[in-house]
Amino acid sequence: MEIGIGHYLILSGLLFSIGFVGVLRRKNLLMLFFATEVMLNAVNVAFAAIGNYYGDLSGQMFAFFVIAVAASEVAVGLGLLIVLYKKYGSLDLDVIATMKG
Amino acid sequence: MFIDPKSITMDVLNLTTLMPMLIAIVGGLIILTIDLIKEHIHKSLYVMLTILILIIDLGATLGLTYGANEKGFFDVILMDGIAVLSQVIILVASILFIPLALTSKRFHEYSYPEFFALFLFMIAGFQFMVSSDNLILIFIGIETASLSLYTLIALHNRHNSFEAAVKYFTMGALAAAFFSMGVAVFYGISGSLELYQIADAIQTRMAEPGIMILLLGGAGLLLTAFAFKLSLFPFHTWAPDVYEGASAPLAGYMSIVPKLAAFVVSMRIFEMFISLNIEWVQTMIIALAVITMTISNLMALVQEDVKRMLAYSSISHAGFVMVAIALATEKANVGVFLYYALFMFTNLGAFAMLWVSRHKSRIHHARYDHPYEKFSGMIRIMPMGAVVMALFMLSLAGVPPFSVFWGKIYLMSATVDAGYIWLAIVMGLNSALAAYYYLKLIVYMFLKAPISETNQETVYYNVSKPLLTILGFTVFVTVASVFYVNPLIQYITMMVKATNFGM
Amino acid sequence: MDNILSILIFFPAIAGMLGFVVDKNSAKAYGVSVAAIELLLSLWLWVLYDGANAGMQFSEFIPVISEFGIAYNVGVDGISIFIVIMASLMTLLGMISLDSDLKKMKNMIISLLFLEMTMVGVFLSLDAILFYIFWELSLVPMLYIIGAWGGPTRVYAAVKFFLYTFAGSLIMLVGLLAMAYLFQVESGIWSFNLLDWYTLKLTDNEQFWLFLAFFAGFAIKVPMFPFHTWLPHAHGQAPTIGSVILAAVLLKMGTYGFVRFSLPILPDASVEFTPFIMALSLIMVVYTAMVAFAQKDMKQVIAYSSVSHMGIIMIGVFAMNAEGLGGSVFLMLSHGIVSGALFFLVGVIYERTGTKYMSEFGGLATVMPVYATIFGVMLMASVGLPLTIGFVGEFLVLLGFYKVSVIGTIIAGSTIIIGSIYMLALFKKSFFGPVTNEKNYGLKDLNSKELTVLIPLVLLVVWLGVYPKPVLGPIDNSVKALLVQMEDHAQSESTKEAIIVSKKEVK
Amino acid sequence: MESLVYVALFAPFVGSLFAGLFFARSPKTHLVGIVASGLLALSFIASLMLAIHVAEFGAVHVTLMDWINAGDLSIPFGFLVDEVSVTMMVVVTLVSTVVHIYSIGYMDHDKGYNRFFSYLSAFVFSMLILVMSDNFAGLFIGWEGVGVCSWLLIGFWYHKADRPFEENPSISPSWAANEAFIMNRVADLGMLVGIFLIYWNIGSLQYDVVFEALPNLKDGILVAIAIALFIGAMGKSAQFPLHTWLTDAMEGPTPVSALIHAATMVTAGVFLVIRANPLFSLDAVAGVSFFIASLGAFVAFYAASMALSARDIKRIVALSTLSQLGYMFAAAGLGAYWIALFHLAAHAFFKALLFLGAGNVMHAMDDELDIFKMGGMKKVMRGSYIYMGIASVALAGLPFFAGFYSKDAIIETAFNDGSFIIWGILVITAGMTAFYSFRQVFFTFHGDERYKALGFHPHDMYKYVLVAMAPLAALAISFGWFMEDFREFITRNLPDYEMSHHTHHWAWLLGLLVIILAVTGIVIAYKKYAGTGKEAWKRDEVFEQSFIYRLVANQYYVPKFYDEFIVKPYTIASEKFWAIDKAVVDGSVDLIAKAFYKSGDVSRGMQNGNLSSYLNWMGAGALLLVVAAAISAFIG
Repeated sequence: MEIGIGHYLILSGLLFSIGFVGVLRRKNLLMLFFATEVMLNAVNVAFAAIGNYYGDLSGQMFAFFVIAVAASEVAVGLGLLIVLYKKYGSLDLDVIATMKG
Repeated sequence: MFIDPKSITMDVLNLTTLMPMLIAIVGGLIILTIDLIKEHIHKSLYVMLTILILIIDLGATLGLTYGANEKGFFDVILMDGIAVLSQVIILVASILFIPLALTSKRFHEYSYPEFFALFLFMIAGFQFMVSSDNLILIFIGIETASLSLYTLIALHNRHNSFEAAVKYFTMGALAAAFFSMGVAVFYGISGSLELYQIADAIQTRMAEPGIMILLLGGAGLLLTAFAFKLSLFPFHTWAPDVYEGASAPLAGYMSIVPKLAAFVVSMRIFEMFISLNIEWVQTMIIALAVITMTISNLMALVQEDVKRMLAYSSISHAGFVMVAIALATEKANVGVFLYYALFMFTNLGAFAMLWVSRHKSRIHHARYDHPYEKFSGMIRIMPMGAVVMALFMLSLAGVPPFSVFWGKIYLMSATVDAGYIWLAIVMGLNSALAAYYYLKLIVYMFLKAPISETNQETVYYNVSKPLLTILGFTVFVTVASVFYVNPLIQYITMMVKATNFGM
Repeated sequence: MDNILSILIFFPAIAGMLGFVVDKNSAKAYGVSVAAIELLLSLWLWVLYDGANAGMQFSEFIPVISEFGIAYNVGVDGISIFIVIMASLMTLLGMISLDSDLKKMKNMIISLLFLEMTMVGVFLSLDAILFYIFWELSLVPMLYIIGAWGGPTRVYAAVKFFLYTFAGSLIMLVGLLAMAYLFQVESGIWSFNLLDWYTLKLTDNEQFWLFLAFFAGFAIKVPMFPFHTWLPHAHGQAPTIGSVILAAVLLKMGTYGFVRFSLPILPDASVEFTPFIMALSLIMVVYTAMVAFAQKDMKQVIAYSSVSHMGIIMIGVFAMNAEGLGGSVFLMLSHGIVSGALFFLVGVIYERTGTKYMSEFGGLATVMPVYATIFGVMLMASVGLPLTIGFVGEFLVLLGFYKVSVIGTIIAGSTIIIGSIYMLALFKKSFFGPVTNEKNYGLKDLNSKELTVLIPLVLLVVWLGVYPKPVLGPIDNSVKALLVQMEDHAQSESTKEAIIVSKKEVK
Repeated sequence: MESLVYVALFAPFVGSLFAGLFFARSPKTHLVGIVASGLLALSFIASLMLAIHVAEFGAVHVTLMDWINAGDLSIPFGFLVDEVSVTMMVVVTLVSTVVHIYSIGYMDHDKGYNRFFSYLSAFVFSMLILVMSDNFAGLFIGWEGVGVCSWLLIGFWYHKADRPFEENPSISPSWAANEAFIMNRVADLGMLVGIFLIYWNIGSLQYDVVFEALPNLKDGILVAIAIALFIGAMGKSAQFPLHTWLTDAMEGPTPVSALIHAATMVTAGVFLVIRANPLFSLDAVAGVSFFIASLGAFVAFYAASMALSARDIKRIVALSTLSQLGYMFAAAGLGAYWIALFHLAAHAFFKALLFLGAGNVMHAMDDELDIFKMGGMKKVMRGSYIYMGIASVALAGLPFFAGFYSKDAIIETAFNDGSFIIWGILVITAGMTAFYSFRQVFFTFHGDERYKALGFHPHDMYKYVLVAMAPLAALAISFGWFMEDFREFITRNLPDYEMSHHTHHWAWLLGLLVIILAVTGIVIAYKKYAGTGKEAWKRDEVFEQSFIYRLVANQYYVPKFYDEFIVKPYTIASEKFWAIDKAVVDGSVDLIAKAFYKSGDVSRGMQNGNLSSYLNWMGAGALLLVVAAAISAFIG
């Protein structure tokens, strides 16, 4: 059978949902970051596919920007993550919950 | 959509439209290079430098011709009325914010020039955000601003600030994912990332079967992303913690500038839907707005910490303004800017008061920096301070004739005009509800005795001339609002009129 | 001297700001002199005022927010002028009555001066938003006065007072905005000018809802049953001066609002709502009077009694004829003077003994004859004895309301019975009989300060009781004009019938 | 003449101010009493001159100034001196002059001396306003004014403590004062309603205008007005059921009782009816008038019956006053206004005299009131004895004394009117009157000297006081002789009342019957109470235990009834309302506030600080939005 846009979109949808569930379920900060990355990449798949479908470049452009953004997010995120680990000695979200109410 | 690569000329690029952002970015770079050349320069230099850069930026922004919805830089930048207007407000807020770095006590973040560089980059980000109807640029703007903001928060260098930063960051990431997915959906529908083209596409394809689910789904995703930015219930959960973790001035800043930027974007996006009469969006936004202002007011009632209370209060203010997006009338849009223009001074002032009383060690409470007890009997210790703070509180509560009142009635009036009487009444009652926790602080300051002599130094521990200047200015603007509200309204109306929302 | 009204409004405010620099030992003297000047100014206004002219006088109009139709717009007519004079008089007397070693005297003086500005402002505003501004601002100084100098649960009382009225007035604000919108739809321009609004003809439905919105704001301020419960708390906790101003002036804002806004702007709705208002007012009159009878605390008796009297004022407002309406405006004054004086008197004994409980007293007439005499005079005025100020208003209100409902009048008229019941009971418990509490043997009679406060009030009570004409005349003129305006503004025939325009010539 | 009117009116006022303003706080000085009395005398003379003037040239009508002008209502301070009002003026000023002089002696030892005179003169002033005013509002001023003065004067000895009802039916002066005031207020409400009715149906409150317009009104309105006004009259004139305050009012000093609660104020109600005779004589309100007459007759009997057993010397006189007021209303109700007015005047004289006599006795007995403790005092108090004798004879209605003519005329009227029940009651009452008044006299002045045992040393009043009482005595004897002149004078203003020929024929027989009854009454009284030694009166315990005796002695339990069924329920209701006010009305407000606060506490729970739950909230929100989107998309 021939792989059409529909399949890509379904794939992206699946990835997005997986990432989303990961975000909701994971208690470890690192895993959360991975999950969000997965979601963003799902978006990339969608953009690439749609851009190709329309024969329009801005989709791919968006994908590139997303990748860039994701990269910088990782940079910032990991930085924070390290500091946090120093302070708390753990990346478990239940530990990092001093502010409440 | 693209111009033929071989025939790019400067005037087609129309770089003037790009000027403001460039100024901010270059300014940031300059600061960094200065640091490279000579280290450990006193923060005051950087502060002044930043202010100067911002002033230039402001000048450049004001210089722009907003009339003709100029497009520039491969037509991704759109300099229309609200773009210029929001940039002006953002820059003014920033100019007010930066001098708060000049405290009498040293604070960790200000010793790094990076702080100021990042700050300028953030501003550039916001400026991109507001001055484009290209979703890519909006996305980049959001991310640039947010990432810098996360870092600025973290720079405060306390347990809380890191925790705050992480919470904000993670949820921000999720929001970004939602946003981009939403964009993807509309890209799928329209094959374009330009709002006006998307609008046209929707217009034409509206009738198609099954398209509605896509439309609404996409709208839902975008709404989630912006509800997060605007801290609408139930996407607000980050706000109180982040405000608490961030330094007082930054918290105040966050309650204004990022929100305003987000409002401008949501104006562009959601009012597009509404003007395509997709009621669903309107209904959802109204629901969110009402729930937000009510719940956050209720939560604010029970806070023990003034800063946290103010956090909740600014959430409810955001909910209050969100109504305007749902109305999508010109008056409502004017109301948004008016509200924030007035709210800016009062709220910054209030947070500045907290900043003044910021103490290295937490004397009054194990966890909080600014519990109510800290301010009890302030009228005895620091009479003017108490009066000033009281004025800010009254203004926030919407007691006339202080600044926020005018914003409130303008928005309520817009609501009434749109025929949502019940909504106006809800807004009114919410203000009454909110009055309780503002009064609570006034009661502490005026009607209670100082709990201990420790108050003596703590309430103005951090005071310095620049801070007092800012306070004086903000309180003056708050009180004298009645005299400049009219020109302000005229200016804003003119700007808003000069805008056509992506259509 | 065309801008005398602005002077009246802002003079106290400016004086209040300057007050910050006055030395705290001379604060009281400063306050008294400022208030005295203000009183003279207001009396001068009366001199300049043309009683024969029923319309607005000394009007000033300065656009402030022209985009939104908000203007600084003031004016005075027969209905408002005397309330203004009373406000300044009460402020002056209140300042005099202050006990000179009061703590934080300076703050008290300053807040009183600002309060005076807001009070005068409310009654002179002809712009809805201006009115609203002063209306809300008046809460702030009062909050401080109750909260800072009040009794044990002062904070609770003060905050309750603030929030209750604030909530109500925000609903009123929505009403005002809706009103402005309707006017804009009608005429194409934004305006909050009352005189513009008077010309607007609204449908029954619009009037209905607007009336309710206004009602929310005014009724809580009056305070009408069942929104009255903030009042006993406020009075119970407030210092004497607070209670005096509250009872004498602040409550009048509510009834004044009904006269200025509800009646002329919404004539049909006003008529339509008369039975409803009547029901509430009658409950107010009888129920609160009985509650007053049950009180143990002298001040609470007077607090509840003033609620009961406000009920009479309310039915007068809705009598829809010159007798009733004019009577109720006059009654606003007399109630202000009398209840103010009564609160002063309670304050006197409270200052001496530190208690307000009637069980602590008894036989005061023996130890403090002059005090007892003045109290007696005020008591008689409060139960509406002819030739005292209390009678004129009450008589006219009941007379006027008779046209609306006979049964209603008889029930309301029972105030002269139950009113005398609780008042005489109070008097008997605390003044008659042998001196039961030996602590009271040593009580000093009124001193010169207290006499300077009370004698003028006694004179007023008698003068306006015997010869009310100078006050009643202008009131009557403006009220007649108001009714004429209402009648030709009214839509339905039934309304026109309900409104009785006096047959005499209206200037 | 105007000046005379003002002199008559304001002289007492000046006296009152003189006493009240200048001497309120200074120790007692006879100057006050003398000045006040002098001014009263002046007022009396002025009134007399006015009377003569009126007799010659007719009524005088003056307007002082405007009082209330609102809407279409305009009330002036206008005074009308015509036959009716001038009669009242003369009576009032005369009696009060005497009472003033009397008080100089009577209040001699009281430290409230000056205050007393200022109150007393103030009362006279208000009374004069009441009778002289030319409109109903003015009447109401006086009406309330006398009410307040009576409040002040009943409660004159405010310092006395309350005593339980059993010891003293009128618990304390202050209590009695409040009772009187409040009970009168009840009636005043009726009067106000009457005034409103008049205003809205006629548009004025001036007597002349009103009486002019009355015939054009609908019957229903007329009846309503009549009833309303009469309710007012019932209060002031203490007609059943608003009568209890009068006997309690005896707590006041005796001169007060003499002046206010016998001669003047209590007759205001009668005066009102007489004043409004154009109304009450209309056929439309015949029913009301007849009710007035019947009620009068009933009260006459009712009060007399209570007087039979009373022991309190002042209460006896008070009750007889009540009963005489009944007579007056009977006459007025039957349309014999001039006779009513004549009896009013006559009664004023002899009843004042009687009271003052009683006052002397009390003064002698150190304020002892119980006649059982007196007796045989005629030796020590000859003057008072004679005076009280005269007064009682007049009251009993023996021939050639004032009471005889007036009362006989009233009884005759009843007969003439053909309402024989009223007639019968009045005749019987006449007998009872004679009995109880002489019972009192004999108890006090005849029989054993019971007071000796109790260690009293009575002595008679000062000479000048006794002299001052002389005019009253003279009039009590002789007033009746001028009946015809009076009739001729008064009927220029009031409708004359012609006895039918038939009545004339029986007149002498009726008179005889009354006299016989009266004499029998006196004889019985003499037999029972006047004896000394072994015929001396003994208390009849058995009889005092009998139901009928206790019923009467307890004023038919009416005060008890009021206490049980009005005062107590009202108090309880008030307490309940207060509880409701706090718990429900205020409670609900606080409840709302609490609810908000509580819900704040609850919703605060979502802010648990845990990032992953925050993310879950966000996710939930997102899902919710998308689901809502899907749903609304499918709905369309």
